[in-house]
Amino acid sequence: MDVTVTDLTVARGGLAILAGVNFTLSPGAALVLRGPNGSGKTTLLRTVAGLQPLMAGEISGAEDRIAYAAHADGLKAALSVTENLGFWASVFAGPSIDAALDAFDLRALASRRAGHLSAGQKRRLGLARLMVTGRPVWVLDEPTVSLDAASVAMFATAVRAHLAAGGMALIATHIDLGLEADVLDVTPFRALAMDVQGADEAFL
Amino acid sequence: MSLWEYANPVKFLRLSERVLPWLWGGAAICLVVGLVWGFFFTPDDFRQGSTVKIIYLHVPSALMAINAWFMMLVASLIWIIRRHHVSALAARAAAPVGIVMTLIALVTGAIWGQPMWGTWWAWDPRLTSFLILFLFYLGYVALWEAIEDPDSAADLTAILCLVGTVFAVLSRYAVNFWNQGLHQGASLSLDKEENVADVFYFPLLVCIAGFVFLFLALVLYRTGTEIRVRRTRALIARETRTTDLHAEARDA
Amino acid sequence: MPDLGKYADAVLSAYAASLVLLVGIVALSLWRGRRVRAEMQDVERRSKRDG
Amino acid sequence: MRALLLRDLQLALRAGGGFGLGLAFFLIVVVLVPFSVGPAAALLARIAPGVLWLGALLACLLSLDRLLAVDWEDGALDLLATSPLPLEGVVAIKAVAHWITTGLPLVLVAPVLGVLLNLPVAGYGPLVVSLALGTPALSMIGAFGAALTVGIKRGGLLLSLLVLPLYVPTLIFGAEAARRGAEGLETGTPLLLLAGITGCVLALMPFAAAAVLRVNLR
Repeated sequence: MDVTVTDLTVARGGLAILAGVNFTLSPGAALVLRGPNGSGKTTLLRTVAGLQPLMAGEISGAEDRIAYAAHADGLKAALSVTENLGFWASVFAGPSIDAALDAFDLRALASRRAGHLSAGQKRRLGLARLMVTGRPVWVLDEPTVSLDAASVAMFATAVRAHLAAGGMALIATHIDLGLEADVLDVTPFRALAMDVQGADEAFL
Repeated sequence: MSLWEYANPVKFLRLSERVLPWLWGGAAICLVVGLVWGFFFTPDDFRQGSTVKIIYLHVPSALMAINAWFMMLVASLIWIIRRHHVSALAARAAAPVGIVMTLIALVTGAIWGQPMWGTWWAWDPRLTSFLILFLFYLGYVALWEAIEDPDSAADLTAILCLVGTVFAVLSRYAVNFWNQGLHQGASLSLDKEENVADVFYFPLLVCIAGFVFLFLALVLYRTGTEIRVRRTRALIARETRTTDLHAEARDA
Repeated sequence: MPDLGKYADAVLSAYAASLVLLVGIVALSLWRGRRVRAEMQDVERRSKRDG
Repeated sequence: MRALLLRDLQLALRAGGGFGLGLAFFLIVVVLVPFSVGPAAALLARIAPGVLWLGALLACLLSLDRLLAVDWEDGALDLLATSPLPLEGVVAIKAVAHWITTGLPLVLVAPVLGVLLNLPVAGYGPLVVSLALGTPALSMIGAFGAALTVGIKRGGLLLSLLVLPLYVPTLIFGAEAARRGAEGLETGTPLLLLAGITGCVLALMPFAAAAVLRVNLR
């Protein structure tokens, strides 16, 4: 089933930031979002993930199918790598954590506490979480922050495997992941002053 | 023409401009007449002496303290169900007025209680309930002040108001259970036998009308202020947005 | 001035405290209302001139 | 759901804070009371049920601001909100975890601290029963408060201001039951009312807390 976004307007702080966004994500496809800082990529992703109400338009096929990953990985420093992963696996009733450990080269760190990992290792653990959710649509906000080249390649491989298995990915990123992906530049969708004014509209 | 038209901020402002002078005037006239009548031209009560004159402040303020919360509850419900901004802002505008009414009721109650009960403060169920109501008001106002995004603040305070109402009512019963109290019964009720004597009754009614007018005037005026704050915010946001776009167009 | 008898202090202080509170909230509301209105008109004038 | 509960308990155990801090606070409050009101045994015996209830309530309050804030700061709350768990369930589980790590230990040590305050023998049973019935409501109401203030920097003080008035009915019935027990009176009515409040709070509060949390997440 496709994820379809139609005429979507998203808002940050009560003000429309992107308007008239359209795209379709089919099984096996990835879409890379580009745009300068503050252009509304994060807001768009959060809206698609259902964390924020949309202002106008429609999102279909996203409900309960999304695995979301943002800047914060939601890791617990006091828990080990396996415990962190295992927790999310059981919350999402997803597959076992072995494949995820292997894909992100976390085997050797399995029993280490998340608090003792380096920034890049933490990030890898955060991304490995996506695999244990068993969800088809990955919505990723700057997934490669603090990853070195080898880890980025590891991540790209994981995404490719996910797509090959019929998954989808919506990724906001600045770097080239070497994926066969469509690119959507969000700059043209920038909401103009005359667009929907958001929460304050009634007061103008 | 439906009442909901006035949920539009601009229409609301226009209406309130027209109504406000009458409300301020009504409040001033009723309060001056009622209080002067009550203070200068009513006899002392044979048991309570001249302290009975406090009734003209205590009863109306206590009534308004509860009515203000009730109004906030209704406004919060309207905001949750129909998302009219004016409604949320009216709830916000009413809270500080409610705080003042509660304070007046508490202070006059304490001053009245001193000669009557021989103590400034008694943990009487009614006084205690008002103290709890006062705390609820404080929390409500503090939550409004603490949250930056106005719509989120409206949502959160509306839910707090709903939950708070349930707990305020529960507290009222709990407090009754906990202490039977020495407060006199209701001063006004439909049962004529229980009412205060007529000499006190009519000036009291005038004072209540005065407090009602004053409350309405204050809430309407303060709601207007809140609307203007939001409008200023909206205008500035639009201005910033337009300037940004102009600058970009120049650069490109 | 009516004869308030031995309760004069109580009655007078109740009236004084209440009036202070009432005048306080009215004054505060009016003061803030004026300021906010002026600020809004300022922004309105600016946005008309520019836009 | 069970995974979340287990994780929260595990975290409370490992991080150490949860269990110890609330208990230590409770102990200190109870120890300070004789210093402030004098050591007369009769007086202490009379105020013991109230002091123990108030101490337990304050100890509960102490750890509330971390109830959701930790998960909020490290992003776990966002992830939980996009997970299959209903947010109502998440909040309820958080409250349960808070009760197990804070409320339950308080219930268990209250009789020990009752000895320090000369609590009459008849009072132990009602004290423990009333605390056991009342503290779950304290945790759940607290979770609502924590959900309200989760996005606010330094929301701890505001949280107390919002939550304490909501604690009034629970405190009144709970302390009343404990007091009546200590005086050898019948405790059925306040205990029933307390149980009623706790039941309603547990049934309805998760919805209010989840609604508030959704607003704060966006």
